[in-house]
Amino acid sequence: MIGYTVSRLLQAIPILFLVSLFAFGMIYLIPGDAATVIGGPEASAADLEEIRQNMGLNEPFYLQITSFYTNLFQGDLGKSLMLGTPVLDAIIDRTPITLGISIYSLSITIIFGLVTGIIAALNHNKLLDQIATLFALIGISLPNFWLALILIVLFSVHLGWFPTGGYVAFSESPIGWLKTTTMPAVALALLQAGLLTRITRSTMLEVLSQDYIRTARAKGLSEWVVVGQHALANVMMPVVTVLGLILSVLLSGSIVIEVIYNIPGLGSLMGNAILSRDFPLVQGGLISIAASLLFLNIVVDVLYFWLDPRIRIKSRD
Amino acid sequence: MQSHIEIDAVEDEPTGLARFYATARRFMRNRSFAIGAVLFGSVVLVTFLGPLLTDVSPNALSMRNRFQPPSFDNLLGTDNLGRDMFARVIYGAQLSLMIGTSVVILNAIFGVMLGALAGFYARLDNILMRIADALMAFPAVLLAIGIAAALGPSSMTAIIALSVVYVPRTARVVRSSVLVVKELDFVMAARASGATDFRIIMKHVLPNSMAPMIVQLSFVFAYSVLSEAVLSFMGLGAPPTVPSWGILISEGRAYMREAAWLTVVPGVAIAITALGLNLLGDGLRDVLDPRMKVEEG
Amino acid sequence: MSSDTPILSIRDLTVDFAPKSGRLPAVSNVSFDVTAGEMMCVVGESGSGKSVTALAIMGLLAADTAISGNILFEGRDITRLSRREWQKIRGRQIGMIFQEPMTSLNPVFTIGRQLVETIRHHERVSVRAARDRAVELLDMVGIPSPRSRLDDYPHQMSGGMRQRVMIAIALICSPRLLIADEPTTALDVTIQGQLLDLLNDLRSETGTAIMLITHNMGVVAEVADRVTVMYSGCVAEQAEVMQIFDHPAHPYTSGLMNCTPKLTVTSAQLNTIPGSMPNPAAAPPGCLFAPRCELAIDACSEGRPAQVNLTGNHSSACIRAEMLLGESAE
Amino acid sequence: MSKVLINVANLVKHFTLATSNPFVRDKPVVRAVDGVSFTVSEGETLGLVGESGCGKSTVGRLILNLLPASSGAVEFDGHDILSMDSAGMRSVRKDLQIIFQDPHASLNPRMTVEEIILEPLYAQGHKRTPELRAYAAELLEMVGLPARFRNRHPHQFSGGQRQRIGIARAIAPKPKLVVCDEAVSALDVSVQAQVINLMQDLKAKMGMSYLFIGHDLAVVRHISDRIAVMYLGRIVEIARCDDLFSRPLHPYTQALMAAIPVAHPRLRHKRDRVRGELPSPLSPPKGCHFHPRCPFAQDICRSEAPQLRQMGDEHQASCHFAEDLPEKATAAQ
Repeated sequence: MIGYTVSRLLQAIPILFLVSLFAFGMIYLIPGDAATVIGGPEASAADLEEIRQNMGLNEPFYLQITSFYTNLFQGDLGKSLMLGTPVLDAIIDRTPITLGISIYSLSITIIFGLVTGIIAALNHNKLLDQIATLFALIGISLPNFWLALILIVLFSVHLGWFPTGGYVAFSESPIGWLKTTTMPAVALALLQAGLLTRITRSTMLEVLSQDYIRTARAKGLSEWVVVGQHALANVMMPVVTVLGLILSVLLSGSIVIEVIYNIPGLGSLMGNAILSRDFPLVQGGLISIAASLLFLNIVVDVLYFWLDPRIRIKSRD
Repeated sequence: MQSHIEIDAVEDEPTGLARFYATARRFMRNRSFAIGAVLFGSVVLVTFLGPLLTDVSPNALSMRNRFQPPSFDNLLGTDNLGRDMFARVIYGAQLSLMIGTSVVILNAIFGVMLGALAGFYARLDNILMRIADALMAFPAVLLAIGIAAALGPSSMTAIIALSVVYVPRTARVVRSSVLVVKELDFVMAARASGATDFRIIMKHVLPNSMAPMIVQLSFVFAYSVLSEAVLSFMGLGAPPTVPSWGILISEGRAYMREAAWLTVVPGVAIAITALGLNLLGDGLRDVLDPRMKVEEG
Repeated sequence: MSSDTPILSIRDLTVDFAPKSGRLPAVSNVSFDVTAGEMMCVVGESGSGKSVTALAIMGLLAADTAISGNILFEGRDITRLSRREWQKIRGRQIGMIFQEPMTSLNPVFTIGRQLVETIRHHERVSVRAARDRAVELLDMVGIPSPRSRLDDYPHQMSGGMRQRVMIAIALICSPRLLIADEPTTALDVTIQGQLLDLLNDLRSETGTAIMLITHNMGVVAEVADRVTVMYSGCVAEQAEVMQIFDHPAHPYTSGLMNCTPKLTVTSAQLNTIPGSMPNPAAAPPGCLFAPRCELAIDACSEGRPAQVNLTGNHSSACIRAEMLLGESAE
Repeated sequence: MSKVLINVANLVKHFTLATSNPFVRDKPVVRAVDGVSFTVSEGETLGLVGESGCGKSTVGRLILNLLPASSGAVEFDGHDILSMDSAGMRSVRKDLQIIFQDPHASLNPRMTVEEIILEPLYAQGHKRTPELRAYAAELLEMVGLPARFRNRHPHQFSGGQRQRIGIARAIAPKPKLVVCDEAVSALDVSVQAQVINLMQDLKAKMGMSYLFIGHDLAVVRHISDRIAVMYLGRIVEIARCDDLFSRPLHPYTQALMAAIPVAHPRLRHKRDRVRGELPSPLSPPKGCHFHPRCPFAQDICRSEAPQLRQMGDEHQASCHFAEDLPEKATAAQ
């Protein structure tokens, strides 16, 4: 178990290196003079020079990359051009907000996705299955930023149930938090719930066709035990492994959703950084988000390793 | 002495046109595929026949006709500058389909090449898959937005950004199916006969690894349409002069109270296109390879 | 040992997965009995309908399968039972073991849990008592140091051991009937022999009747009391085992016996049955075996032959059965 | 005696298992093939029999150089196969062919029957000519399939028919040795007999040698001239067919024979079955691999691995007590 965890962590090192290299290389994608693009059309020659100084663009390439990695190892992701504060501080500042909404959204996803997926599989090819399948399909086909706008029109403009945007911290007012986060969480959950429903359904169908399910029925066990214990235990494992994917999709969505709902989280921070060409912030954000996702994936894999006796016990022998 | 020939007749295989019809019937018998084909087919049809149906230019201003709700003259109403939404949505469709098709073609070329190499040569596998892992460690839209921001807004940018995002995913799908196929006995038989690696990959491995890739490509098409909308909504895709679907939604956003159709119509267009492609993908998966697992992401 | 009252009688069982397609049903008009305490072997090649028949008895076929005919278990027609009542018979009065020992046990539960849950489902006992009983059962089926194996997962055991566990599970309620669907096919020969011995011993100890499904005439010769030969979803021939081997009354039965290589006979050529099982989509009109039969006459392709009672318990679905019997008697 | 076609000497294949733990130095090693030696002469059929996991299929792959051997030598028709460069190996491959067990996985579903059959020739650099196509038709007729089937795809055929196609592919380059890896095991008995007969006919016509790998002793006996019995990566006994059956000199061979079901219910008898199961190839027993299951095992069997010893004309066995075994076996009954 410890050996497995360590080996997974070791495997992550080259990936992390490549991740940071890609983030570093992003600046070199900029066609022409990077400083002009970053500074924008109104920037004066002095402004541009300052940007170049700040980002070390005047240095030779090898110095740029060494100082990038030296700083990275010291936990220094540079200074944000737009905020003027260290990138890491800005990220740490905004993370709890996004984390809260993500957990909210993830709960909706898991409850909805698992239940619909299982119901669909148990009613294979019947009406309920078709309805669930259709909902899942719509979920993965609707643009979520559009849904976010429609939700605002319906529930804020017409019904007035929720504010059109903004954010109230949970510590200030739990009700206010719920009011400001419910629509974003639902808009975010739609896509993942669609994904999870589809994955759960196909996994359940696969499991239900296995020999050991037939054995469980032949033993005379009730259908409830057969499905609720024998099948579910086997369904949960592959479903756990897609959690990493779902989190990644969730963070993808949070950029545009947080911008639309005007929520000061990590997503809108990244969105605004990109729009204002704040490259140190973009680089830092990309690296820290990718690193946390990698880490979460390792946690999920270790969890899977621990859950599945077929893997766990083989490695002990 | 000659051993007995098995008596029962082998089914006759149709040839030429009859074979095409038989295959088409087999595909259309799958409900997902049929509905998906009809949905996506109508989007394509309207996109290319639409300009013949309406002589209105998507950028023709008409300040007297601002915010007209859908009517016989303006099938989908007009926007804040009196431009005809029907014409604008159709031109947006052309852009979406062009970008989607380009991304799919790039995925088909590079995804297959890299996936086949990684799957077939264990030595390359490690390097190629670590690179893919690193690219896939970024959330898809975040990476696309980041690349688009660096390259500057244009349709080409969207194509490149989305290809960088989805090629590693396609390569993974191809790789895993190559890994399975290359262990099958007929590949072993070809090796035992002295076939070169190139011949084995081209004649034996790739033709039998295509099914999951075709399915994957239809999903990539759907994701591209959706992600391109996000890019242009954020102002990172096509320039604002081009009526892309994402830009239409972003423009309509300001008038959601008075003229909801400006936001609803392009959103529905995106949803129908993506739904059609997703259904097509589901159908293809069932018809081409019923044993295949759901591959999302 | 065996009395003559049948505990299971199947009458005109027809199982059709696609009733409207015009394809041959998976099982058509199958009738046979299993009497208490006997070892009844159902033998046939793949596609003969033998496993489908077994699943029909257990009520384990998909809900939308068209089943007609009667399955009488101890005089009660179980096809008429509700889902719940059928569940009470499964596991309690009829046990079943399957061909694939590697996939028939739930991979994420321990052996102990899979035994204990079944024991506690059928009897109201404490977990402790159930575990003791599980140890007893594992011991009975010949698993060494059974108590320490309770906490093992299936993948830690060999195929033969898992099949023993399957037998232990099937025996929990001392069922009146045990259906064993190709229990040794996936196993090596030395293990196959051990398991056949085990099944035979258990039968004489507990008096459980066994319906053993196999494709191997050798297994039939080893253990059967009575034999039902199936071909293409129909019963070709039924008789006592000696009768089948000495006086087969269906050309398929004799063909099946002749084409197995034997250790005692070495000849240059093996006897064969030409051709292969009919395609269910294009079944011949008369006897389904006629196209492969060297003895076929014109009459064979005019309508499906009915079962003909020959001597005693011997019946055959061949219109030339009497002639065949006459020949072998000479 | 005819010329030796292939000489396998002390062939070894160890698989190192991957572990998830990076700190484990000694990764578990499976000794799949552990010092196997045999010869096959021209026109001869050698049966290789054993239970699952004994390494018999690995031996087949090794002598075709489809898997790299860990050590040992394979001399085929004057070539040292294991040390050949890839160009040299390619030219040898036309003389070495293989027939697989699974008729569904062994034919490329995207190719027509003709393409499948001629693939070994195309792989050798032949071009598609009318003569070659006529040859494909001839091959189909030889394996008992009408030539008009040549443009069909594998999925249109039954398992037995597919196996015939696989055989046609194997004999297309007129090989000198064909490895038959459980070639009839997946077939129903009635079809199995047809295919066995076909393989014997073809051998009589074309004069090649077979290495017939199987687990059914009766089938292997029917087709083979000599039989080698494998247990846990080693050959325990090798002899001419009749000799092996009339005078088995290894307790494992005896156990295998005792396990074969009787041919007639009248021959039923209570017998001593071999105890226990195949040990894990990860940790094979010390000494003689068979000692934990052997009824005659002594101390020496637990400590010292017996070597294959010459026990008579073309009869070798690796048992410390091979000389006394026939008496012991009769005494035990």
